[in-house]
Amino acid sequence: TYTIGVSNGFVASEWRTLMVQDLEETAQAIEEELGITIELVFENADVDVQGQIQQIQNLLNRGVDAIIINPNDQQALNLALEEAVDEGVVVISTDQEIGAEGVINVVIDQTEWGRQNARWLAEALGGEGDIVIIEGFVGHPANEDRMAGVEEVLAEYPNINVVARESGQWDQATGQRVASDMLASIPNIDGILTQDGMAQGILTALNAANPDPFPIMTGEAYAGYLRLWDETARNHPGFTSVAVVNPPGIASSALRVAVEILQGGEVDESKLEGPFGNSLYIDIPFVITQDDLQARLEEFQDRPDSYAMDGIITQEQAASFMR
Amino acid sequence: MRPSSAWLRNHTYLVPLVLLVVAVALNYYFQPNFFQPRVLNGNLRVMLPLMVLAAGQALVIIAGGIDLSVGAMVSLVNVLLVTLVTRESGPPEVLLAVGAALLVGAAAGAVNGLCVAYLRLQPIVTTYATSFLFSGVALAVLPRPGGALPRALTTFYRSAPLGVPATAYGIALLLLLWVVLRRTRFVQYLYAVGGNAAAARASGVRVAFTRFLSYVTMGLFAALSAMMLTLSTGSGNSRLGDAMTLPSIVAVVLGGTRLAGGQGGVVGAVIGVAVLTIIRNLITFSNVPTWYQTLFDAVVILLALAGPGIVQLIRGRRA
Amino acid sequence: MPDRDPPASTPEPLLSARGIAKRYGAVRALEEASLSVRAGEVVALLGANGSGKSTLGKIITGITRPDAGTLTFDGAPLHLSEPAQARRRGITAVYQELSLVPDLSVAENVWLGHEPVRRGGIDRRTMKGRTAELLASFAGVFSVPVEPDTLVDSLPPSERQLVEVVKALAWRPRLLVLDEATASLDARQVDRLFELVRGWREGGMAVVFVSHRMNEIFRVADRAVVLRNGVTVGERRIGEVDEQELVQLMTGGGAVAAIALEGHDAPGAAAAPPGATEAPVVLELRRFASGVVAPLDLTLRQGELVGVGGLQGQGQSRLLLALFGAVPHQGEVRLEGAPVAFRNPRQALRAGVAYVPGDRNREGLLPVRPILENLQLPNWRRYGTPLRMERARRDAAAVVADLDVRLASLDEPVANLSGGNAQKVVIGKWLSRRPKLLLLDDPTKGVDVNAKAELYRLLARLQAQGTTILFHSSDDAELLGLCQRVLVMQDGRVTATLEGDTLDQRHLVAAAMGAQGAGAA
Amino acid sequence: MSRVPPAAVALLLSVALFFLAGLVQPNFVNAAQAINIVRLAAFLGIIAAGQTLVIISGGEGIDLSVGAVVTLGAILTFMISGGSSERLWLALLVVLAVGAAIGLVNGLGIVFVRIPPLVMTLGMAGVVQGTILAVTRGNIPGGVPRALANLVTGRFLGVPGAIYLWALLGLLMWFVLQRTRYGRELFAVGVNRRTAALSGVNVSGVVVLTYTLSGLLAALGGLLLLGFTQRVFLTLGETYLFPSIAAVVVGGTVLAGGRGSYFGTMAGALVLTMTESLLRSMRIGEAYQMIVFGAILVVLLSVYGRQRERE
Ligand SMILES: Nc1ncnc2c1ncn2[C@@H]1O[C@H](COP(=O)(O)OP(=O)(O)OP(=O)(O)O)[C@@H](O)[C@H]1O
Ligand SMILES: Nc1ncnc2c1ncn2[C@@H]1O[C@H](COP(=O)(O)OP(=O)(O)OP(=O)(O)O)[C@@H](O)[C@H]1O
Ligand SMILES: [Mg+2]
Ligand SMILES: [Mg+2]
Repeated sequence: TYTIGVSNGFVASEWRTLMVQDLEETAQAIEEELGITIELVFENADVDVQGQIQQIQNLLNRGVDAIIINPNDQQALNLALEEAVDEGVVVISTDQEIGAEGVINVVIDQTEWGRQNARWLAEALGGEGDIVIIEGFVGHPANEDRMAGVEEVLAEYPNINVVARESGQWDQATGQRVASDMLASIPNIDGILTQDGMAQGILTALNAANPDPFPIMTGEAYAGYLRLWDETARNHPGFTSVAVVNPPGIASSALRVAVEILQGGEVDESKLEGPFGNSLYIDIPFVITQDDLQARLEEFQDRPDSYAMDGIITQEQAASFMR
Repeated sequence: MRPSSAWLRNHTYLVPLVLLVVAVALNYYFQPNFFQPRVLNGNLRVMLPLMVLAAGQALVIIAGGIDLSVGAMVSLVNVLLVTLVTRESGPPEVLLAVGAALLVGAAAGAVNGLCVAYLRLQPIVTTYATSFLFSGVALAVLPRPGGALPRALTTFYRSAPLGVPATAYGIALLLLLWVVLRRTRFVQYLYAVGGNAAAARASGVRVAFTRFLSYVTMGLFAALSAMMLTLSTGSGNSRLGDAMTLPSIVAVVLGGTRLAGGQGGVVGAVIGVAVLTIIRNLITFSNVPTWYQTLFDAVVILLALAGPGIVQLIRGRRA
Repeated sequence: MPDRDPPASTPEPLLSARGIAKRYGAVRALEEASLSVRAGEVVALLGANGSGKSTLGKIITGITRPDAGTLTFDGAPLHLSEPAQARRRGITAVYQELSLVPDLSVAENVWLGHEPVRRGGIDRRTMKGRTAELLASFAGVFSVPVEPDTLVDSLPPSERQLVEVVKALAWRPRLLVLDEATASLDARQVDRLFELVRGWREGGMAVVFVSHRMNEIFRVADRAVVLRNGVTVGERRIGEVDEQELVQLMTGGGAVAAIALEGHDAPGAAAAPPGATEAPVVLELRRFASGVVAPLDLTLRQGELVGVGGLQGQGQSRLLLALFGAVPHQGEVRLEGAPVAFRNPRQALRAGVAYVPGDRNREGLLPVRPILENLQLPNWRRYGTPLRMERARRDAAAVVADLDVRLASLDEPVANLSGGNAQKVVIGKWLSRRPKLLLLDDPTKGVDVNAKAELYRLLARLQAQGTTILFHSSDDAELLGLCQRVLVMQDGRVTATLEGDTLDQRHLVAAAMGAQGAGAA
Repeated sequence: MSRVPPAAVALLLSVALFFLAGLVQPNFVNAAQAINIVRLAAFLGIIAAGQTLVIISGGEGIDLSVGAVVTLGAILTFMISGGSSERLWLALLVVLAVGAAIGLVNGLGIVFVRIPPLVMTLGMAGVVQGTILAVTRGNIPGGVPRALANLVTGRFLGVPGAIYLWALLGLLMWFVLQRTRYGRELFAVGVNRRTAALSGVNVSGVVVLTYTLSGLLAALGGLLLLGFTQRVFLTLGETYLFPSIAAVVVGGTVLAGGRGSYFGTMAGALVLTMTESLLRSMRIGEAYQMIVFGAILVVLLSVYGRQRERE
C-alpha cells in the first residue's frame, strides 16, 4: 500500500477541480489494475507560497511515500521539495516544470502548446493579417513558455502584424473586458491569439461586438467553448477556431509515473527533456479543429460547460518512461 | 465590558493566547509528532515571515490606519533581493542587499505615509492603489521568476543552532524588539493617535508625522518579512508576497487588536499568525475531506474571530 | 463705545494678542480680537456662543493659526505652528475633553507629549508617581476613584474634566487657558478648582478663563474681556463692573432677559399653573432602579417642571437615560396610568417621551448632516414613502422659526452652527412631536445667556401646553429659578426633595453635600 | 471647500479623460468605445451599489464578501435556470433570497457578535467560496437563459440593456437614499450611532438591513453579470471586489460613513473603467500599466477622497 500526498495550492478554477477529480478516479483505477492499495492525501486550498511549503511539510510529517505537486511557484518550493527528496520521498511536479533536484516533472510541453496554436492561426489566416494577442499572467512560466512558442512561430510569418498585446490574467471576465476594449478601439482585427482560461470570455465579447470583418481565434478545449464556437460558426460562416487540449489529467499521469517509481521503476534518463533536464513530456492528447468539432460536441454533450477535454496516460505508457 | 485599568488594556493578547493554547492542544492531539524539533522547526519557518509582516500591520492599525499594500511591498523587496544577490554572492553583497531592501521598504512605506498622513487620503483605498505601484515596479524589476540565494543562507534559515530552530530566535527577537519599542514615545504616540487624533494633536503630539512614521515602520517590517520569506524560498517572484496581505490583517484582529485603532499589540498579532497556521495543520491532520477544506478553514477562522463576541453576548444575556 | 485701551499703569503683560483675525470659509470666527494677560492675573474671556472665545484660545495655544494679528509672549513675538511649541513655551489649555485619549490611562494622558524618559524609554514609574501627586490636589472631590492607571474611557465627564486640568498642570504652565473647564463640574469641584486657581495666581501664573456662568466670573476673575462677533468690544476690572453691564457688552445692548432668573421670576416659574397638584399624573415610578440609581418612587403631574440636582455624576444622567429606555432598568413605570417598560428609545418615543442629551456633540447631533436632517431624524416615519420632502422642509422651517435658530439654510451642516444654536436644534427635533414627558440632561451646558433665556421661555411654553419636564442641571441657579420641585441625588439615591420653603440655595447645597434631612419630603 | 458634488467632479473627469485619450490614441474615441466603456462600468457600478450603502453606514463598514456573493449569484442562476428562460424567475427569487441571507448573517455577526466588518465579511467570503467548492466540486451544470442574455446584451436604440438596467438601479438607489426613511436613517447611523439611537432610530436594524441589502444587490449583480459573461467560473466576482470599494470612494463617499451618494459611485465606476481601458489602449507593458494605474488612482483619490481631520 502506498500513501501518496497531493499538494494543490490553488482551488478556484475548474481545471484544478477536474485535476483533483481525475486523481481520485485514477487512484481507484490503478488499484484495480495493479491490485495494490493507494491512499491519497489531499492538501487542497488557496494558499500563498509559505502555505504550500506548509502543505509539503505536513505531507512529509504524515509519512507519505510520494508527493504529487502542482506548484504555485517555479522556484520558491524547491528547498522544501528537495528536503522531501532527501528523505526518500518520490516527488513529481505536474502542470508546471520546476528545477528542484531529484524532482521529476510530468507535464505537457507548454512551448509546443503555444507553437501549435500560433501555427494554426497563421495558417488559417493564410500567412497575413492583423492579429491581437491576449495572454495569461505575465511573468508566469507557463505563459512565458507558451508565448515563447508563439513568438518562434510568428517569426516565420512576417506578414502577420501583432497590433496589440494585452494580458487577460487567465481570467474569463478580464479577458472579456480586454477583448471588448480592443474590439471597440481597433478596427479590422483578423485574428485573436489567446489561451485557455480566457477564450470563452473573449468569444463572448466577440459575439457581442459583432465586428466586421469577424475575426477568427484560437480557443480552449472546454465543452462550453466548443458549443459557443459551434454557435458562432453558424452565425458567422467565416469563423473558425482551434482547441489544443491542456489536460487536467496530467496530474493523474504523474500519479501513474509515481506508482511506477514506487514499485521499483527507475526513470529512463534518455526520456528526460526540458529546461532542467528532468521533465517527462506527455503528448498533447488531441487538437480539435473545425473538421472534428461536431464529433467532439457529440462526445461531450453530457458534460457541463466547465468540462475541460482531458487525457491520461495508461499504466503501460507510464512504464515506458522507466528503464 | 471594556477593561477599566491600563493593565488589562496592555494585555489584550490574553484571549488570543487561550485560543493558541487550544489550537496547539488540538494540533498535538491530531499530530502526535507536533513537538518533534524537526516538525516544530518546519512550522515556525512557515510562520515567521507572516509574523513579521503582521507585527508591522499591527503598528499601522494601532495608529488608526491599515495597509493593503504590504503583500506588494514584500514582493518588491523579494525581487530586489534576488536581483542583488546570486548564489555565489559573498557577505559584502548580501549586506548591501539587506541595506537596499530596508531602504526600499522604508521608501515604499514613506509613499504610503505621505499619502495617508500628509495628503490625508483614506488608508484602505490609498494602499490598495499603491499596491499596484509596488507590484508594477516589482514586475518591471523581475519579469520572470528566478534568482537564488547563497546556499549558506537558506541552510541557516532551516538550521537549529544549539538545538533551537533559527526561526525561534527570530520570533524571540521580534518579541524583544516589541518590548523595547513599547517603551518608546513613538509607540506610545501610535496608541494616542489611533485612540483620538485630535486629542493627541492638542497635546503636542505630531499626529501627521506619527502616522507617517507608522507607515515607514510598516515598510521596514515588510522588508524584514521579505528577507525571511526569501530565505525560506530561496528565490524571487514578483507576486511572491501578494497573498500575505489579507492574512496579515486577519492575524492582527485574531490577536485582539481593534481595527479602529488605539488598542492592541504585536504579541497578539504574532499569536494570531500562529493560530492561522495551526488551523491549516488541523485541516491536514484531522482528515478534513478534500472538497471541504476551504470551507472548514473559513468557518474555523470566523468562529475564532467570533469567539470573544459570542462569549460576551451570552454573558450579556445572563447579566 | 468699546474701550480697547488697557488700564494704565500696568506691568508688561505676559501674553498679548492684537488684531487677531480668523475665518473659516465664509464664517468670520474672529475679526479684530485683542487680549492681554499679565502674570498673576485671571482674565475672564466673555462672549455669546460663537463669538470666538474658543477660537482665540486655540490660537493662543497653537492649535489654530490666525489669518492676521500678532502675538507676543514674554515681550517677544510668538509664532506657533503646532500646539507642541506653545506647550514648550509654557502655554497650555484645558478644553472640554478635547485633549484626552480614551484608551490611554490617566497617567499616559497627563504626560502625553512630554513623557519622562529614562534610558531611551518612557519612565512609567516616574510618570505614575507624579500623576498621583497631581491628582492629590483634587482628592476628595472625585465621585469615582481616579488612579494613574485608570483608563480615561471609564471615567464620567466631570472626572475627565479634572484630568484635563491635571494634564495642563503637568506642563507647569505660565499661562493657562481654561475654556469652559467648569462646564461639567459640580459645585464642590468648582470650589476646589477656584481654590487652586487662586493659588496659581499667587504663584504668578496667568489664567484666561472662559465660562458662561456669570457668578463664576465674579468669583475668580480680576478682569473681564468681552468678545462680540469676533471683535473685542470691551475690557473691565471685575471690581468696577456689574453683571448687567457685562451682559450688555456681550449682547450689544440686546435682550437681557436671562438674568431675570436671579429674582425667582424666571418665565418658567412664573408660568407654573397654580394648583398644579390637581393636574393628572403623567409619570409614576415605583421602586425604579438602574445601575447606580437606587430604587426610587416618583410622581410627575401634567405640566410640571421638576428639577434633578446634586453634585455631578450622582446618577442623574443615568436616571434620565433609564427613563428613556436607553439603559436597562428595574421597577415599575406608569405613563398616564398605563404600565410601560421601555427596552429602547424607540418605544419611549412612541409613548411620547423625549430626551435631550447632555453631550450635544456626541449624543445629540449629526455634525456633517444638514440641519433639516438633524431636526427630522426622529420624525421621518410621519412623512410616508416616498418621503414628502416639501412637508418635512416646511415643518422644519417652522421649528427653526419658532426657536429663532440663526442659520443660513436648512441644508447647511449643523456643525456650522454655534453651540447655542446647535442646542436649539437638538431640542427642536422633539418639538413637533409635542412630547408628554421631556427629559433634559443639562441642556444649558456651554450655552450663552441669550440662548439660555430663549430655552427657558421655550420650556415655559411647553409646560403651558401640558408637557411634563424632568430637568437635570449642573447649574444651581437655573434649578432654583425654573423648577417648582427639585430632586437632589447623591450616590444614586434621591436624598432630598426640595419644594416651597426649602427650595433655596442653602438647602440645595446642603442636600447635595449629603447633609441629611436638609429638606427631605 | 467647493460646493461641486464629488459625483459631478468624477463624471466630468471621466468625460475629460475619454477625450484626452483621443490625443494619445485617436481610434480610442468613438461611439462604440464610449458605449463599451459605460457597459463595462455598468457591472462594476451594479456590484458597487451594496458597497455604497455599507460604506455610508459607517462603523468601519465595508463588505469584502461581495466578490464571492457575485460568483454565487451567477452560479445559482446558471444552475437553477438550467438555461431556461421560464425558470429565470425562480432563479431570481432564489438568488435574491440567498444573497440577502448571506448579508443578513454578515449584519448579525457585525452588530450582535461585534466582529469588525472587514474580517466578518472576509470570513464570509471564504465560507461562500468554500461552500461553492464543496457543493459543486467545480462541476457546474446549467446554462444561461436566453432571456437574461438578451436583457443584458441586447440593444435598444443602439445601447445595450445593461446600461438601461444600471440607470434604473441608479434611480432606485437615489430613491432609497433620499426618499425613504431607511435612507435618511442610514446617513444618521453613519455619522453618529449614539445620536441616531437616542433619536429613536433602530440602529441595529438599519445596519443589519444594510448588509442584507448589500448581499442581495451583490447576488443580483451576479445574476446580471452572468448575462454578460454567459459563463460561470469560480473567480467570476472576485475581480470586482476591490474595484467596487475604489469606485465608491472615488465617487466621493467617505469611508468613515455618513456621507456619499450612489451617483458618485456610478461616476467612480466610470472613471475607473475608463482609466483601465485607456491604459490598455496605450499598449505599454503590463508592469508600467500597473504603475500608471496605481499612480492615477492615488491622484484621483487626492482630488476629493481626502478625509477631514476628526473634529
Ligand atoms: N473649525 C471651524 N470651522 C468652521 N467654523 C468654525 C470653526 N471653529 C469655529 N468656527 C466658527 O467660528 C465662530 C466662533 O467660534 P468659537 O468656537 O470661537 O465660539 P465661542 O465663542 O467659543 O462659542 P461658544 O460659547 O459656543 O463656545 C463660530 O461661528 C463657529 O461656528
Ligand atoms: N471644525 C468645525 N467646523 C465647523 N464648526 C465648528 C468646528 N469646530 C467647532 N465649530 C463650531 O464652533 C462653535 C463653538 O465650538 P466649541 O467647541 O466651543 O463648542 P461649544 O459650542 O462650546 O459646545 P460645548 O461647550 O457645549 O462643548 C460650535 O458651534 C461648533 O459647532
Ligand atoms: Mg467655545
Ligand atoms: Mg461652548
